[in-house]
Amino acid sequence: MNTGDTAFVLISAALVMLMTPGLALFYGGMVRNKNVLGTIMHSFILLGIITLEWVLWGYSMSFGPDHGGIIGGLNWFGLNSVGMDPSADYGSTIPHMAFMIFQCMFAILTPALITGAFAERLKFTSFLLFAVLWATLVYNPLCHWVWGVGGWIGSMGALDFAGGTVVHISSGVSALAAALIIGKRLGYGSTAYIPHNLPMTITGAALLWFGWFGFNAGSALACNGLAASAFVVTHIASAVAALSWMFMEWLHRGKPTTLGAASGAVAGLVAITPGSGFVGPMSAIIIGGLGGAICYGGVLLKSRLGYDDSLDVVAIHGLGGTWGALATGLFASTRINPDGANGLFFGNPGQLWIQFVSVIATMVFAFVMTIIILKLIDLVMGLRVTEEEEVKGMDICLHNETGYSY
Amino acid sequence: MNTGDTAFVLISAALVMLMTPGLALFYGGMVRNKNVLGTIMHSFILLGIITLEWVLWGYSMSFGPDHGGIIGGLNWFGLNSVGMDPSADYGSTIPHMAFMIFQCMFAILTPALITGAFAERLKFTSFLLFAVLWATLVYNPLCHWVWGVGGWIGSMGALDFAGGTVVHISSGVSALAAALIIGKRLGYGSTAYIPHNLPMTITGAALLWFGWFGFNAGSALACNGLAASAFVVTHIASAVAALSWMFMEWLHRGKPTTLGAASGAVAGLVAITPGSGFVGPMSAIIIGGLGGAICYGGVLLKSRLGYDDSLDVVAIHGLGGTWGALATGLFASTRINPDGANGLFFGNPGQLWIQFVSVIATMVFAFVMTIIILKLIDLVMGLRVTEEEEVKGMDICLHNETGYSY
Amino acid sequence: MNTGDTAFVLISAALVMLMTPGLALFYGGMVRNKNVLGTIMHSFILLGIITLEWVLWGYSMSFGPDHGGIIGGLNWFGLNSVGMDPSADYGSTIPHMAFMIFQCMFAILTPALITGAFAERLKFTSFLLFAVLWATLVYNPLCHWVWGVGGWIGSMGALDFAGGTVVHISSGVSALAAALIIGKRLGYGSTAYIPHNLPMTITGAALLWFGWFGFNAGSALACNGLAASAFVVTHIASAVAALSWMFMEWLHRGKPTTLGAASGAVAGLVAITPGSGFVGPMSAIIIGGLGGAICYGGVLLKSRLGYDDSLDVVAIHGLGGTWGALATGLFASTRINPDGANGLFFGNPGQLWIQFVSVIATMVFAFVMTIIILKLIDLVMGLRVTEEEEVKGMDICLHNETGYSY
Amino acid sequence: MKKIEAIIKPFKLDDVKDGLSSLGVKGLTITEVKGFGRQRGHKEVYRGAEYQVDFISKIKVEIVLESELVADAVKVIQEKAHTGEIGDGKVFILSVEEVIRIRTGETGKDAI
Amino acid sequence: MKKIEAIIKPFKLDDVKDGLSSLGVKGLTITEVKGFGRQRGHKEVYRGAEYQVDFISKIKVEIVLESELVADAVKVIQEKAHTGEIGDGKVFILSVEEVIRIRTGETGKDAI
Amino acid sequence: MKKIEAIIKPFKLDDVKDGLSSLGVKGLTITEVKGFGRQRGHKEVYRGAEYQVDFISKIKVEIVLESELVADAVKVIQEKAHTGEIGDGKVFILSVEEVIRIRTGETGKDAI
Ligand SMILES: Nc1ncnc2c1ncn2[C@@H]1O[C@H](COP(=O)(O)OP(=O)(O)O)[C@@H](O)[C@H]1O
Ligand SMILES: Nc1ncnc2c1ncn2[C@@H]1O[C@H](COP(=O)(O)OP(=O)(O)O)[C@@H](O)[C@H]1O
Ligand SMILES: Nc1ncnc2c1ncn2[C@@H]1O[C@H](COP(=O)(O)OP(=O)(O)O)[C@@H](O)[C@H]1O
Repeated sequence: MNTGDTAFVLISAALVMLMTPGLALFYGGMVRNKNVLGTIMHSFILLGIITLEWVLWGYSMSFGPDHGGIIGGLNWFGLNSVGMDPSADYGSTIPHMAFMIFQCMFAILTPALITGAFAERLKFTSFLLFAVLWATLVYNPLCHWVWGVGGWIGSMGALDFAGGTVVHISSGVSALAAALIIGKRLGYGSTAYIPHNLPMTITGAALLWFGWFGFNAGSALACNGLAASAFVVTHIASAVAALSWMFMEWLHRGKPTTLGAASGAVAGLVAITPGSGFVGPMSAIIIGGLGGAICYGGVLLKSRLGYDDSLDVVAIHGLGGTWGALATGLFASTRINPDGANGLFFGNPGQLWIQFVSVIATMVFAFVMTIIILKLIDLVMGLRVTEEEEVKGMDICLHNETGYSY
Repeated sequence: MNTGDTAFVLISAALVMLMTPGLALFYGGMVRNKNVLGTIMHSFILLGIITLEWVLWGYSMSFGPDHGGIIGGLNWFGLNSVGMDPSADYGSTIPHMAFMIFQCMFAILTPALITGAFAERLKFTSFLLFAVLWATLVYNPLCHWVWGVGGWIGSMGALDFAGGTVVHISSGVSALAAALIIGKRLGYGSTAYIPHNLPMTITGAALLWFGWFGFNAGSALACNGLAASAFVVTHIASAVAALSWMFMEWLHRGKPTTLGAASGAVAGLVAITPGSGFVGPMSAIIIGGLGGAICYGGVLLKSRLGYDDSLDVVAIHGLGGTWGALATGLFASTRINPDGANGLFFGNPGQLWIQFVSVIATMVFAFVMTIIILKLIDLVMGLRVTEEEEVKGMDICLHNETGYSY
Repeated sequence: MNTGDTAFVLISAALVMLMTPGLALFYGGMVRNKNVLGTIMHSFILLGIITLEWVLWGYSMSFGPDHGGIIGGLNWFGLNSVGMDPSADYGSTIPHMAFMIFQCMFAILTPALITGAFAERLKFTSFLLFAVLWATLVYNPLCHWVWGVGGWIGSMGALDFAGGTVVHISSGVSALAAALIIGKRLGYGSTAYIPHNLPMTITGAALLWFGWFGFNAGSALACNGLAASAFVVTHIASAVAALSWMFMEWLHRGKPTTLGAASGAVAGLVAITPGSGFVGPMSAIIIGGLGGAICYGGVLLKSRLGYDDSLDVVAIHGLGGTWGALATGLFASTRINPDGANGLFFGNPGQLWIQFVSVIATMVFAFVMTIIILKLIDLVMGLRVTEEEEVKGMDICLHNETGYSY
Repeated sequence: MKKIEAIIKPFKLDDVKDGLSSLGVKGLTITEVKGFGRQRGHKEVYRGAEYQVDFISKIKVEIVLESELVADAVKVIQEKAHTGEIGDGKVFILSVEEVIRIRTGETGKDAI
Repeated sequence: MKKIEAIIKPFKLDDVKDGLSSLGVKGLTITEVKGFGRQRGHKEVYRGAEYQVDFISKIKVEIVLESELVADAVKVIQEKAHTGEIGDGKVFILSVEEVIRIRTGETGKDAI
Repeated sequence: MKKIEAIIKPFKLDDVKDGLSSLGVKGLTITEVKGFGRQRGHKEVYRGAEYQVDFISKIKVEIVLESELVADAVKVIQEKAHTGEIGDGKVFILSVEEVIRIRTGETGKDAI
């Protein structure tokens, strides 16, 4: 065991934990005043729900002993045999517990990302049920496929350093499914849904950026050159994507916006995530630069296609994650990470195909499962608040609170 | 000396430092608009006052060479002989300075916790005096009793990993004393004291949660399996308590509130603090789950008993800390920490008794001393602002500022 | 390579990154409502611009192979040959990449500090151009002079642990130049520019304080006794300066203000920066105490001298940095850092002279260059927004957004 | 000249504004207000304590216009602000003695 | 019908509202306003600079009611909003020509 | 007695207030309002979507004063709030039937 590696992973876990409240602010600032608490609550309460789910069965399903490449067993139920000594498979220089809790933070953040799609209209009880089912039936299997020892996507040789498929594509396409099933907000098309507090949103974006260092660099599970490299490309991609989104919007709409810069930064972080441990700085500039532009394009597409993904989860996480996963198949280099593989531009076109398969598999699985889960919940208890509640806002109607009382 | 351990403790110190501004936001959002700055200032200025106090005499009184188990000597006044080399007693692999500054952050946070009890009505000068006296006469001795080499509570074998008695019970019962002596806010019973900015409060709770990883895991003073374990149980207890408070309130009042979830998270963090280095994950679920429920009950009790503890310090820190200290006597296990002891459920009923004695001693000492200090200050300079100032608010009257100017 | 050192420097880099959004909040809360986003954007977008500049040519100009003590070569353009192995010169136990990204965060923060001087009136396009030119022509050379191997100020023996000259004096005098060239805000002298959101400002100050631990302690480039010592004196100076500014204002204006306490904390952090790796705790009390008082005085001076440095960059960073750099020449001690030097009070008057020279050189260079850059931009594209835009605010006019929509 | 003061539900503002615009109303002024009336407020819960909040957010629309237009304007408001549920609000009509446009100094009808 | 506009101290709002309710007033509308009057404002200090802020937060209460009730309502307001100190505020009475309830279309007395 | 309601540009408030003070006006009340008029609003852009925001921030100044002072007060407002550009605002004059000072119970002229 190594104290430096352990310190790095534990602090990284703390940073990733902070991303969920960071996301709460990022999203919370973008909704209308009357829904700020409801939106923040979606993220915040996942810290409660998913932690419990993860400790009880989620971690075991994701990383426990493999069953046919599909799912982990329940042998580690309740963290049984997850102890203070290193696990052979997951971070050989850090306590197994440290790996488990680091991964716990990922499991929390991922469903929190989805909540942007159905902000301002979902019933809270339905949301709670959705969270548990989605974590169990979508996140855990996917996580096992990609990162669990024996998981079929990982075994296939797909590269996903910190969660392009597991975290971003999965949440992005689930967001699309949710937006389609749950339907548009009242007044869609006529009402202007103007962000009620952009400084809050930018603060959230900053916390996400900060926490993402733990997310990506921490995924090295050790504190070495690779961790430093992942840290660097994460920062670069975010920076360049902030610029790229800003300039795109400037060209298209005539003004550089702060929400655009913040959104671009997040888009860049998403895009670099899968490749963060495999690509170098110059590749990161390209990945981030195109990432910002692609996600901006995705946001525009939304209004064309007409689904109401309130806070653009599909465009930023779905599209950004897809771009990142494919870009890993283009820019990955064994000079950065000898344990990885080369991508197309480094002479290995096969990797792009592997990445492509992993993307499609993730998309299909997450999309179909999310639809099934939501249809089921709709049947049992309904999904949307009443029209009256939607007009009055989630805060008063679901939580009997108001965000601000001046 | 070990770089990984040192990195962990220094970063932990930074995290704990952030808890004080986190608390400022947690509390600041709960008061009325007109008192937001006054409330934030209570915490913020303690970063100034207590740091100075600690560096000059506080650290020496707390950790300096023991006198009869009661108090440390002034040999280390002004950090004399507190250097860059490890101390034999406090963290043998980290610079003595690192231990000192880590503990400094605890010394700051503890009186800051109390300020929730007398928010919206205390004179600022009286507050400053109170802070210095309380730190010197209550915190430093208590800290020595429990953590100082030779301190009588620690020598007795009481287990307090990160401050159940020293930090939470002491601040909780001092809060009760303060609420009783200082009296109710104007309009108590008729005015609705509605939080003016709940997103601020939730942001504060998130920063507390984040910082608490440093608080509890950092208390291992090294970065090993125990640190990882403390990190994990901290997270679990907080998560479960957030759920438990939320469900309690849902049952009792019909709606799940965000303030409830945030308050529960803090309650869980309090409850796990003393046992964080001694208990396992399943115990943490129970400690957190009951912690959330007990503290919720404590909040309800307040209105029954009729003292005006503005922001529920007694219920959350007093009650939560007491539960945590006793729970340590129930759930502690030498399988988690061989340097600890077993609790009742692991075959050692004696530990519960020791914990009980440590709780009672802390309560009596902190309560009596706080009353004496406040009575004294009242005599010398008064405690409360005038009625007119209370109506107009602390911000304008004490600080000549307003929080928001739109 | 050492994992503990690497973990410390990488996490420190993350902390320093957070200072830029922290500054955005610190500044954003102090401007009027209509300019909150424009002000935040100034800092935020620098995360984008300067990262790109740094990665492409900035790092190479600053730390690349020396040319005559004046500038680094472009050999490291695009991070060419900046890899995962340690560099011999910059942190021999950490990846070169880690040093590079740690320094990148400094390069971002420094121009962000300047933005306080011209808040509420600068054209955004002119700002972007200014940022790139200033980073390239002022920051990079200065950084090389002081910290680059072979740089003339460093070679002279000037002590600047974490950026008194490079970061604070350079930004402070550039701020003065900018305030003079760009001119006063409309209504200067008659309009009250009252901070629109002080809780935001205090949150920003807290994040700055938190991040500054990485800034100063991380500058040890290792996690040892010196890092711990730098951490400790940083905290002490900030704490004491918060008190000192508060008491000065209390004496002078009759009330202790929260903005004063927050400003003082920042002033203390500035003042201790150059000496943080060379002075002991008692010296830190003096440096912080006088730092707070001096910067408060500087703020008063502003209205006497009549330039409109909107958010007091000159007083806090210029004056505070100067005091800190000179104080290092007074209080430095080889007992704290054997690789440093003794100051006047430890028997080496020569050091004060060296510090003095480094201060003057920095001031003259930064002042003259900034004037040239701004005059040039003025010629090409103008500097200020129109009067109408200034009245309506930056947010609507430059970014087509509004901060808050209730 | 008359002044119409209409207290309406906030989410009806856009409809009302558009309706009045079509009618040829050139200017109006709105204020965020809180109303107390037949419509009951809501409960808020903070840490287990329940508070009855009686005041409900409303928008006050003020339009000064020529007397002849009042009937039509009121009709438009009534249509556009109508939901049929309690709390739809009120319209008050007051008399205005004079109107002056600051920019030009015009008065009376010309100033509206 | 008349309209009462009362400018009062914010912390007196609950008392005034309860007083008027007891009197049988069915509806009222409040607005957060700022007042300038005999009551002096306060000083604010930011970074050593002192600003005089002349405007003081007040609440404007508007009640439209039948003429016969005006005297009583004014009396209640005067009692409930009274502290005896400068800045207690003013009551203005204006004439209202017509009242319409949006929900039902009722007018006049019935609409109040 | 009359009531002047002036809708002005926010940054002209200090000038108007000072002008009225010099004239001997002892009290006034201001409200943050939003106006819709000839002056066009602004565009806002959020994630590539453009919104037209028609309402512009204005300040409503209300002054109750003796009828004889109205003309002068209006003149002052017109001068001080004038920029010559669209959106300078309007002044409305209404009749007030009674004024009561809450603190003293004075009525009429004495209460202003
Ligand atoms: N007499 C009144 N004077 C002033 N405002 C009133 C009066 N009656 C009602 N209002 C305003 O109209 C709003 C709606 O009235 P309410 O009684 O709730 O329902 P309805 O519109 O169906 O009569 C109230 O919230 C209040 O703002
Ligand atoms: N002539 C006036 N026109 C409009 N509002 C007024 C007038 N006089 C006073 N007010 C309002 O009444 C409030 C209280 O008035 P003030 O002169 O401070 O004290 P008092 O109520 O004791 O006379 C002011 O803040 C202002 O809002
Ligand atoms: N008929 C009206 N009724 C009520 N308010 C009006 C009316 N006309 C104008 N206003 C107010 O006056 C403001 C300025 O009017 P506007 O037409 O923009 O320019 P101008 O003052 O040059 O005529 C508007 O924003 C609105 O608040």
